[in-house]
Amino acid sequence: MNDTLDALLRLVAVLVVFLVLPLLVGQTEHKVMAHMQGRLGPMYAGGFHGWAQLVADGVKFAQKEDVVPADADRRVFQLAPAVALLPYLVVLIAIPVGPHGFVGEAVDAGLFFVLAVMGVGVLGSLMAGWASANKFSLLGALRSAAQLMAYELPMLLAAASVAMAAGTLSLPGIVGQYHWWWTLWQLMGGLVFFTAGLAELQRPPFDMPVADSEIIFGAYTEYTGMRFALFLLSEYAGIVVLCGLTTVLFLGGWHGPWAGSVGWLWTLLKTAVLAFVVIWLRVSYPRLREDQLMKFAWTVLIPVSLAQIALTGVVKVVTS
Amino acid sequence: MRLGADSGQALDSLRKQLSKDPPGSLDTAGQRVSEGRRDVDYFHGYSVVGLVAVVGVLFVAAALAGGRLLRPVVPTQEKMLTYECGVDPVGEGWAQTQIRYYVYSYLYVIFAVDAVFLFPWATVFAAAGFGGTTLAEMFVFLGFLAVGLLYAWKKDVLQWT
Amino acid sequence: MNVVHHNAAGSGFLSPTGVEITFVLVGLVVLGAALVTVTTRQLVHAALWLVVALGGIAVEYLLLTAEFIAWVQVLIYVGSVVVLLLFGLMLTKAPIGRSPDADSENRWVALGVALAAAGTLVWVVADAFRSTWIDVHPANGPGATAVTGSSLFRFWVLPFEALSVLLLAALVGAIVLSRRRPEGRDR
Amino acid sequence: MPVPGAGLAKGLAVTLRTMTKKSVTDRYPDVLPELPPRSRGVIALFEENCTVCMLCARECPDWCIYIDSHKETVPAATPGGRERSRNVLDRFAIDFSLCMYCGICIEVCPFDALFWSPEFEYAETDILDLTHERDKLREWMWTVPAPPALDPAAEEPKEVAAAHKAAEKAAAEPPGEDGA
Repeated sequence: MNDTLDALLRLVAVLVVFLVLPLLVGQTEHKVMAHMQGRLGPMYAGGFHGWAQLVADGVKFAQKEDVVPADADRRVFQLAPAVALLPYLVVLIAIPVGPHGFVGEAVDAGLFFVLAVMGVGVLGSLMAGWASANKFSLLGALRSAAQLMAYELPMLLAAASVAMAAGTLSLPGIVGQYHWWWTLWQLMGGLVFFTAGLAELQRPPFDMPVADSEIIFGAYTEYTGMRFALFLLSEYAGIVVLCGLTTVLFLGGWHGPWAGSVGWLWTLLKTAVLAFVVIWLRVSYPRLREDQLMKFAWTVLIPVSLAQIALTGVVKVVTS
Repeated sequence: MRLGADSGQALDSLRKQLSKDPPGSLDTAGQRVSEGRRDVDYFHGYSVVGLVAVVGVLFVAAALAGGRLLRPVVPTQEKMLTYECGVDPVGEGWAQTQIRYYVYSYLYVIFAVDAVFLFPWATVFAAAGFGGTTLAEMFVFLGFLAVGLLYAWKKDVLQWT
Repeated sequence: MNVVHHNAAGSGFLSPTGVEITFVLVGLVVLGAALVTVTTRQLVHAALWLVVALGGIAVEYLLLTAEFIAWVQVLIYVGSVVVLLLFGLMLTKAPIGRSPDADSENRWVALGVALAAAGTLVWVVADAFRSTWIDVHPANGPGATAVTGSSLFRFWVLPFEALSVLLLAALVGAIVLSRRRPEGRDR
Repeated sequence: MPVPGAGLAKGLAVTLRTMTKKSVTDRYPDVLPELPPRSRGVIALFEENCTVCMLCARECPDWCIYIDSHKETVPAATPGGRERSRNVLDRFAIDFSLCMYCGICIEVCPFDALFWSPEFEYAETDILDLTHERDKLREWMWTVPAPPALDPAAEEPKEVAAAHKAAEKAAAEPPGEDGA
């Protein structure tokens, strides 16, 4: 029964991480964004610098009426937030935090598993947009699906480059093989992966699917209360997953001084820095246009990632 | 469909060779894990993954059930109306899609099938007995697809307007 | 994680029979989802039930320790083919609720074709693997990514390269079909 | 030659620099804002000065000043004198939902009965409650600050200048003639 307890602990840990880290990212976003715009951000909820703002928001969301438009496809409409949210939770379990099996569950084809499962999230947006029976929602859903598909590809290619370098798909295995010069070697791939990940999360400057000035809030226009909160949670969980993955694949995860004892701290630290960059980019750049977005994926990111694969392949064959 | 006997044998020997140094099974301490344990680990691992999904479903259900206890239910005609910037909705909640969305997703399917082959290749191409030839094979494969991408580019499919 | 006391025949969460039971149950779910897919009158619901069926098949692959193929199934079929399908439905008119014209009244013919196709597939598979014993242990079994890769690049290189030509042809075909005509199409 | 991506880096630098600077937010309910002199918050009434001349109500572009009054006769101050009539203010109200803070009423008031008060926290939950009556307007009177000091380089106010002139004139004349 030792084993059952172990598995149970892991489940609880993953759920806690899934609920806490996105909140931290969200609160950081509130504050960082505010200060980058010369504001203060939330200051009241919870007393000290508004630390409990998101908790308060959650309480507010829970108290809001759950409106399903009369024309909507009820079942699909209600199911969509779960479909959008769950992939990120499932993915979280495969991301290694520290050495010596400090991971939710070491999946052998981990990298591929993560990418495949994250791709399922697109269905959530499509379902939400279609079932809302709203023109703007449908447009947003189509945009987000097209965007997710366009950017999933460079992500796959960049990830394949790392898998080539490490010769394994297991995420702990990849971190285990890491050397510091990989970051330089895989720099192009890393940038492509991170950018494409931002686009997959529909974060600014790639937020056309929820472009408020064009299509209200895209696929999520009709959502209220708890279901809307779940969509928001999926966005922030997505940030955590993306930053964690980028850390593991390109920044060497737990590698750093005293990795044996405080490796997990390095992973968290690198993830946090990347999350900060995500927020920073949001504040700094305006939204791209829909056509620029698609063009960017197909004519910049994909060729660059193909070039990275060629580079990785040649270097690997020459050095081995 | 049937694997030839010789290829089956070769596969067997390959498997043995790989099992001597399975790339994914090394943890940082360099411990080698026994086959039997990997067997159990596989199902154990994926049942934990499945359980995470179950936990996620439970979490969503609990969140929504909790919301149901807390939230009011006061539906009105106006509330249930489709939102269209404050005016009454015009026509149906359906808009014709542009064909280019379809083309993009088609392109993605094709390239994703391609990308999928990269992964098994990535795990073996640097191993003994593969090396340069396998690299060249993959480059031929990618080359064909790059030609496709160039064709799409040339034909302005990647251009929006 | 201390699991030294386990041996190959020992019990994890799923004992070997547990795997088989799960396999059958998931199979039933897949069958049910597939039936709903072809019988529902709501087009988008059909596509979503297809997701359930395809996802279930991915789980079946996983249970057969074909890890790599399982995630390929999720990535390609659930993540993109279904999205392609949904895009296709949304290109046409896919109303919310029943589509009265979704029934082409060829049910019996369709059923016949389906049964014939299923029969053929079962027969081909049964005949091809009649006496072949496939070891489904995940430890470097045929399902592991590395083993898939090595057999692919050792014995199946030509089909692999031919596949790239096929994909290229599909790509070119799609572009040719979907391109705007340079003239005409004015109404 | 412009380096590609220089613009992107510049954007990031700007936001990062702003983050390290002190934010400009006024923490209003906790920290009251420092209002500039002559802030136009709300209009206050010093009703002792009001003669109900109605100039303010007439000049108001929005017609937001309501004045009611009646006449009273004041008995003659000296025996055999004439009785005088006097206007008594009954109601003086300003509807701040209409007021556009032009300040014309204050300008035209010949007897200095209206003032600008810097008070600005008079929000109400009902628009009707924004019509403030004389007691409220009088309360605001006590928040009216003293007029700001003149600029050192400014000319003397006219009445002070006139007084000075008169004083100088008186001082210049020989005192002897005064008594004659």
